[in-house]
Amino acid sequence: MDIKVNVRESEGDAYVVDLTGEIDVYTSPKVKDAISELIDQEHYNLVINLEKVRYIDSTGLGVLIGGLKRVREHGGSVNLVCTNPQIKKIFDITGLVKIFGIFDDEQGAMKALV
Amino acid sequence: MDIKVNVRESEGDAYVVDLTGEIDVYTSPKVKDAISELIDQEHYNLVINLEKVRYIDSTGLGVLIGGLKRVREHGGSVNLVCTNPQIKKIFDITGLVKIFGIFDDEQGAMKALV
Amino acid sequence: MNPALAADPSFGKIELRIPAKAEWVAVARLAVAAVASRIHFSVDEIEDIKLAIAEACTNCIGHGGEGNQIEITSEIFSDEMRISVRDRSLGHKLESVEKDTGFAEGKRTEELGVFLIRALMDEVTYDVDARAGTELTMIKRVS
Amino acid sequence: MNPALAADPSFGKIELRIPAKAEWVAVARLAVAAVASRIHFSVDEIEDIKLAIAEACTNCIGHGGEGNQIEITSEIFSDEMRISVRDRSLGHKLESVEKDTGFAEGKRTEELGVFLIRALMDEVTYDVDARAGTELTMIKRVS
Ligand SMILES: Nc1ncnc2c1ncn2[C@@H]1O[C@H](COP(=O)(O)OP(=O)(O)O)[C@@H](O)[C@H]1O
Ligand SMILES: Nc1ncnc2c1ncn2[C@@H]1O[C@H](COP(=O)(O)OP(=O)(O)O)[C@@H](O)[C@H]1O
Repeated sequence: MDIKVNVRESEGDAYVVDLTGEIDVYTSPKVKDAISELIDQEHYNLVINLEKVRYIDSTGLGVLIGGLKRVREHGGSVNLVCTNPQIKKIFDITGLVKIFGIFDDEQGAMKALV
Repeated sequence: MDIKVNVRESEGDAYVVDLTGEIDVYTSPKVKDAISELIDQEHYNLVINLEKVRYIDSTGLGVLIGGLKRVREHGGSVNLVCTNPQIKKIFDITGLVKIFGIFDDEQGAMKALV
Repeated sequence: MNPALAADPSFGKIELRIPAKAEWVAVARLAVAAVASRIHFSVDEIEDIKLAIAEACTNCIGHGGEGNQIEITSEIFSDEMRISVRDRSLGHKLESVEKDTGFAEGKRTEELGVFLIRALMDEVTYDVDARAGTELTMIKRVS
Repeated sequence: MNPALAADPSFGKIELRIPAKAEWVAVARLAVAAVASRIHFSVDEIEDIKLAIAEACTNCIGHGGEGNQIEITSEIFSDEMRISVRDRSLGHKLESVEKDTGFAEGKRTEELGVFLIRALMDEVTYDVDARAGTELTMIKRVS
């Protein structure tokens, strides 16, 4: 019922945000803050790792979409790592699969950034 | 929120009852039935393995005590395998540690039967 | 499935009342999932129900003023679950999202929530009453 | 701990109503545990609360007649949780068990339940009213 957020630098000025737990109306502000801080620091190539996320709701999706919109304004992108079938299903039925790059592992998501 | 009960014969006419899940007011009748059936079949040396039990309440304890009383009338005994600290604590504070043999593994519980 | 449940079509109601605040939505989600696990839903179906309930509660937050509460009533039948979510706020823009159109870019998060409810549940109806507030009723059937 | 909770001593109530039947006790247990996890209880303390609540609910089952319901009210404060369990049955032999005497052989399961409640919670009071039924109130403090 909580979220852990870990931000780390990766290759080629890209940043990875590791999320662990549940992203809902209560916890998503914490995720939003982490992503906003990266963008404020002019990091526009982000991988958001959802492998350890058990649950995401519309507010969590909204935060991801908001982040994507902001980095795109600077020619950047947000790629997601997602293996949980229930969460993949949410991206499917909302059509957000067409907006985000969604990958099975971090290497794939990193490679597609550059 | 459910219980799985598995009964198997072991050495020297002893029987092992493996329990998996939660033993509460809803699920304990299932445990009681399994133990009663063994006793009705005149098996009086029982090991009840609680290693995979995440939760037990007073009705579960009542079932174990009831089983112990019945086998004792025939010179038998009930030994428990229990490693979960929270469940051990329940046996401690109720004083039931003094009534049951409680062991960290099945070998210990089996040896102490004979 | 528990045969006692199957035998009795009006088996019983579980009611939950939480403050309309973000920190309590997880309680609603877990409680309703616990109710759902009492009939033969798959793990995926229970996840669908959890998300739909959470979206319905999230919609109540920020509307209805200070002290607004969310009342969630779950009712179990032999092959379906009926859940209603009531609060004293009005409307939530529930009409603005259609089930089958897919989710167009530019929609706001709240509409995304309503879209998810419609996509994940089998029947969704709502009732807005100027005095009583909004009641969203959802049905999920065992597949 | 959530600072919003700490700042507000009357933070809010969560109410749950279930039929007084064995299959719904797990819902109460999980819902109350979800509420408890919103302040800084340890995992062990949350297990204590779960068991105490379940015992209180179990005591209501089989009393109070057909259609008896259990109402559970949880209230969170900065460093404690207050939970009351009400039903329309009377008594439950609550007086018969003392906290510190240990558990003598020959007691019945219901007394074992009451013994556990007293052992696991910091304060336990009950109120039996011939018309309204029984209300058991329990307090658990963050250690
Ligand atoms: N399905 C969506 N498609 C595109 N953008 C979306 C969608 N859902 C939310 N957004 C955008 O995500 C961001 C966050 O949404 P929201 O939480 O509604 O914030 P706001 O109310 O500040 O617009 C906003 O930029 C919003 O327009
Ligand atoms: N703490 C205890 N110490 C000894 N025996 C107990 C204890 N709790 C329950 N029992 C016994 O366990 C059995 C099951 O208890 P209970 O569920 O109360 O059944 P009953 O109502 O049929 O006596 C009974 O034999 C009861 O006396």
